[in-house]
Amino acid sequence: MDTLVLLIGVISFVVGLRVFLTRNRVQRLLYLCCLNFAIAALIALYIKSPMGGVAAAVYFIGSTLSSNAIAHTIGKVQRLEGRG
Amino acid sequence: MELYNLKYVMDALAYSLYAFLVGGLLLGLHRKIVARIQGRPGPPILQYILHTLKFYFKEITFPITAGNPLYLLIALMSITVWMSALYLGVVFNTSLLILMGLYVLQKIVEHGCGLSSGSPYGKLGGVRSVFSAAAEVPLFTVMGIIYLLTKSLIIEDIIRYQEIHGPIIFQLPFAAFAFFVLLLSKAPNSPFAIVKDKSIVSGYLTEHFGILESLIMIADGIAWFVLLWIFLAVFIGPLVVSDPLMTLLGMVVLTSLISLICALTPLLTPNHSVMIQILISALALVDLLHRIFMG
Amino acid sequence: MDIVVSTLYLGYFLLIFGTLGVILGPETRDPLVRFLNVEIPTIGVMLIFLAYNHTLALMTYIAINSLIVLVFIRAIIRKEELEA
Amino acid sequence: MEEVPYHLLCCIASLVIGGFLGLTYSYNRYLKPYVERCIDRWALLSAILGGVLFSLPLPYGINYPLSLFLLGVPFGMRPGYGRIELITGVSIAILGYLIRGLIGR
Amino acid sequence: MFLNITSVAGEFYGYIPFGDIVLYVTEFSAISFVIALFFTLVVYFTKPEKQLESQIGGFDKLNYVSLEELKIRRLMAILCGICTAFAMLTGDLFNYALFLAVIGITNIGIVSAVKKEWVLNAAYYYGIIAMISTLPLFGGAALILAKTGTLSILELAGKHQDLLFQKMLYAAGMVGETGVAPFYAAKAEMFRAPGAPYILMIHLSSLLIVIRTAEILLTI
Amino acid sequence: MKVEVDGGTVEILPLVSIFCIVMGCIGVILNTDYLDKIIMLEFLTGGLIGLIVSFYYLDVAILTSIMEPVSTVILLLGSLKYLYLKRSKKRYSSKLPILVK
Amino acid sequence: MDIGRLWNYISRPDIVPRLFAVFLCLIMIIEFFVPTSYNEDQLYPKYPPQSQVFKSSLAPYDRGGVPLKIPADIKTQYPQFEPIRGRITAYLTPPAIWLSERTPYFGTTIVSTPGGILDEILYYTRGLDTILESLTLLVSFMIFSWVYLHRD
Amino acid sequence: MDVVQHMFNYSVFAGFVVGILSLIAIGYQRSDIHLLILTDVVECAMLVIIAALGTDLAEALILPGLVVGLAEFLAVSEILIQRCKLRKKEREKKTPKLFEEFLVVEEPKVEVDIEHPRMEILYSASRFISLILVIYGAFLTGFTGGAVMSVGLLFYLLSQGIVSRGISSEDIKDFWEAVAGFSGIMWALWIILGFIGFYLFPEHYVTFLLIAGGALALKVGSKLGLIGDLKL
Repeated sequence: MDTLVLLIGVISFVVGLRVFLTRNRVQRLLYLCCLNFAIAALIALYIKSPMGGVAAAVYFIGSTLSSNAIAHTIGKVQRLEGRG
Repeated sequence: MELYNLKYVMDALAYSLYAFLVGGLLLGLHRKIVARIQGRPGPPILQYILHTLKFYFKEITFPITAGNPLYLLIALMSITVWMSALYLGVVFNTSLLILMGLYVLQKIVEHGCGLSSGSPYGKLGGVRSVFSAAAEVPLFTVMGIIYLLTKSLIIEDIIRYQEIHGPIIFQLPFAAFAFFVLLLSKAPNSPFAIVKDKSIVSGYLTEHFGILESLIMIADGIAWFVLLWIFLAVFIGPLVVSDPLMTLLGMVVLTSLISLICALTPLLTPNHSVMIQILISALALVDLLHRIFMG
Repeated sequence: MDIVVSTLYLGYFLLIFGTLGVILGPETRDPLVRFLNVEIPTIGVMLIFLAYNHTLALMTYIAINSLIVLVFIRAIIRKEELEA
Repeated sequence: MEEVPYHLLCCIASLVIGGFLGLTYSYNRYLKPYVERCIDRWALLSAILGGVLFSLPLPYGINYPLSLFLLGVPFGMRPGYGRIELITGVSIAILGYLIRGLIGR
Repeated sequence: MFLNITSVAGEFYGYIPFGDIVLYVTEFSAISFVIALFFTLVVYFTKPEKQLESQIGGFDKLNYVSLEELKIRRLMAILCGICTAFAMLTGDLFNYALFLAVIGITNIGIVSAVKKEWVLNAAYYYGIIAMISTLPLFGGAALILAKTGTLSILELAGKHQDLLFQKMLYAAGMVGETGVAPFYAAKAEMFRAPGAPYILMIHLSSLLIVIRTAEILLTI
Repeated sequence: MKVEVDGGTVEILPLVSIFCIVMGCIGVILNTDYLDKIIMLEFLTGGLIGLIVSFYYLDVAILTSIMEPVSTVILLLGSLKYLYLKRSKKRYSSKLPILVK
Repeated sequence: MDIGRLWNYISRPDIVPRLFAVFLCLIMIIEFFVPTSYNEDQLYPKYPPQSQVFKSSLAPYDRGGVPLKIPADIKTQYPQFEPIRGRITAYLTPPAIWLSERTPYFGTTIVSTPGGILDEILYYTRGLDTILESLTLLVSFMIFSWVYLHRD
Repeated sequence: MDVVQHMFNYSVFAGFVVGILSLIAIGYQRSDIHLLILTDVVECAMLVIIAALGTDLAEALILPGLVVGLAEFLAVSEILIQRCKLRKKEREKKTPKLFEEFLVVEEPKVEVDIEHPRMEILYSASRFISLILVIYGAFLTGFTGGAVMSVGLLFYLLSQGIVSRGISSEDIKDFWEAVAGFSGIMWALWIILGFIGFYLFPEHYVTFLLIAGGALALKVGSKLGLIGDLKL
């Protein structure tokens, strides 16, 4: 169990650094998604109760929705810039 | 019992008549002195009272632009304000704070007077009266300083304090000066009398005529009496206030002093007038803080 | 370190750093950039609420923050639209 | 609680009434708007009378209102008029007051 | 306990408790309360004035206040008056600060319905000042609470604590909220808006508040 | 659940959250593009929610994670509109060109 | 220095907020160096942060008392004016009771479903504050909607 | 030593630092909108100073401060917009720029209006999210509940407006006034029944508690939710 948490923690650290350092916007969004996934997992593992699972699920859904919205907007902006 | 009540009413009316007559004569004296200094003969000293009586018997109409009943009520309010200031302050010796409240109300009356008539001149006068509301700021610092010294704002206590410790004016010369500037700002033709500047016709009084103007003038007379009385009571104390004749003498001296200043100084523009008063209040504030820190 | 105290310090950091960012940050002449920077002090405030266990206030603040976002964004956009 | 100074009220009221009287009188009598060094007989008489009356001890202190009333006549006259009369009257009053003070009340 | 209050504001007449917030009536606050309510009534009954505006090369025109505008402005003025009246009575620092906030926003409301650019400009700047001054007002109240453990003026009047700097902060908040000189410009500009009785209410509220704040600062 | 570091216990979730918050904070300020800023803000909010969870207030965390997309969407729509407005604005030069065309 | 020009300058509305900000800033800088002190004897005290987690299902807001039976003991300014002091704090609605038996993580929700210490403060002991607060909201919303709807 | 007491000075200092910094920034700021944005930071400083008390009373004081701040932003921002509009109208009355057609360096052609197809959250998730928020807000009651509920309503109205299925602009006025009137009635209800009732009939406190909480939530929620109807 401990190793799993530790692993996820390390992954999230690495991914967080990547989010911070990457120049490309689309890639950055990808890493953000990954990070959200890791945090959701950490939440589920941190609270050892069904409620923890619910919270993790809600967080995951919410972050996915907003990532989707951001992705959509990125496309929109690219089109705008391409034409303008 | 009922007779007693009647006596109180008589007393009250008599006192306000007295205050009006004294205030009116003093304002006439003020005008006369200013005129003499400027090399004009000037009107008789009775002129202020004469004016009041003259307006009292003139007929009145309401301008089409006026916002009634504020237009009508504001004149009554003016006289109410100063009569209550007379009773509360001079007769009952209550808190200085209440008197300041009533003084502040005077500003409201001026403002409302100007605004309710709908005349552009009146409006200008009213707005200037709002500007000059800044004159109250020195007042509060003065109050703070007095409170620090006497530990009370009730006029009775302040007079009692002075019986023991002598006049406050020697202990708080700066506060007395700041208060004196307030008196100055109320006097016509003073450098701070932006409300009554001749460039805006009669200022807030432009559209108030007939009996309404006379009421306001009566109130002004009482106001002058009350303000001088407060100055004498708070800063010079029982030496002057305990004897009515001495009070009268003190008022004449103060009025002469003020008219001397008024005659010799130019009128300031509105915001400069405000800023000078603010400067004085800032100095008073520094005085206050200094007193707080020095204990 | 205790989680409460560390959260408090984190909140101070966010507040002060965020305020500096709002004032001096890069390209803050653009109102939208400046407004996005304002989000950081607000999150700092949230962290301080959290550390003091003012959870109801925290909840209200989170909810009200999204209203404030809408109001501000609208003001910025309309201003930009109306100013030639 | 302050008492109403009724005696002062009487004095001032009589001064003002005297002033009105003087004003009406001078308006009826003279037409020129402003004249210096012109002495009116009746005003002078009233002023001197007032000045003398000021220090005469009448019962109930009634002398003060009466004398102020008489002094008020030159006091209230048109600008320029009644100046010398007033000064005369007031100086007589002060003189009388001082003398009375010296002699003893 | 009440010595400090009676020496500043005159006789102490009584109090109205609402839980922890106790309204108290002194000579001063009773008079101001009545005045504020009286003006509110006057404002309610007064029709707005019709300002005459002179035109170049034409007839002068009267500036009417339309009925819809009148309604909202009158409502705001009445709310402002009632809040001013109760701010005179309240015996709690934080509650007083909230009263100031309400009065500030109603003051903006009184002029916000006027569709003139300079009036709205002044209202906007005044609004900014009012918002900034929530920091010293609420912050000052919170610091006083932290130092003394109470917000009630009646309690604070009995204690003798050195609250000078907290009071300064509180006073600065009041200065901003009421537009005392030298910060009078935005508010004075608002006074030029047409509609007499409503504008009067702005002035009345700010002046009464200034005096009341002086009273509170001297009392605690 | 807990990792032993130098004798004390450190939990991973708060650590990650704090890391996210600090990084996100710096990122939001240093990036100048709107979308980059919003992405970093998302990053920051993730950290905030993690911290709330590590305080064991799950209801607040759930609510925050529901509301987070709302404010993100508002920000996105706003920035999109803003960009559009900026692009569709006429630009004037100060000099009058010699009457070409 | 031309002081008249300066005075004219600061009487412009657009200068005033900035001027006020600078003034306030000076006061706050003075305040910054004045030591602040914290009186331990506070009203409505709270338990130290995070001390209630897992001990009570009402996590940060458990102030004692039994619903509908024993009022909670809270420290108010004027207990003599508050006959039902502590009852609102101790009160829980049936759904809240149901929820509190299920999970220890939902304290905030449970407590804010009418009842709890904050509702007692906001509605009862300091209710006048809440009236004003909602009045502010009402007034500003009126202003907002009037300006918005009459924008032509 | 208690954490709260220990950290009080630090928190107040942080609040002061933020306040001082933002006030300095306001001091040299010239643009109106920046002034407004920086004022938000000042509000943050205020909240921190109050929160530093760390008692229940502090929390009860934060909520008014929060709402007052929001309310003033609402009113002032709208006044700013209105002023800009009036200013623009005034400017348009004047003649257009001299030789405007020659001075334009680039006249951008952005012919597409922004439409939002496939922004998934606006289509599929909007109703679900707002439903959850409104129900949860109703469950919470009080200010918090009102705020949560209003976010739900706001998001619903916003998304419906964006995907152009919102309320038509003709009956927006009626709708608006109806909701505002409802909220006013709720406010009166909470004052009369909620606040006064506690003092008059202390034995029925449970009823008044429920009325107060519910009415306040409905009032705040309905009113603030209307903001979502604004078009961006």
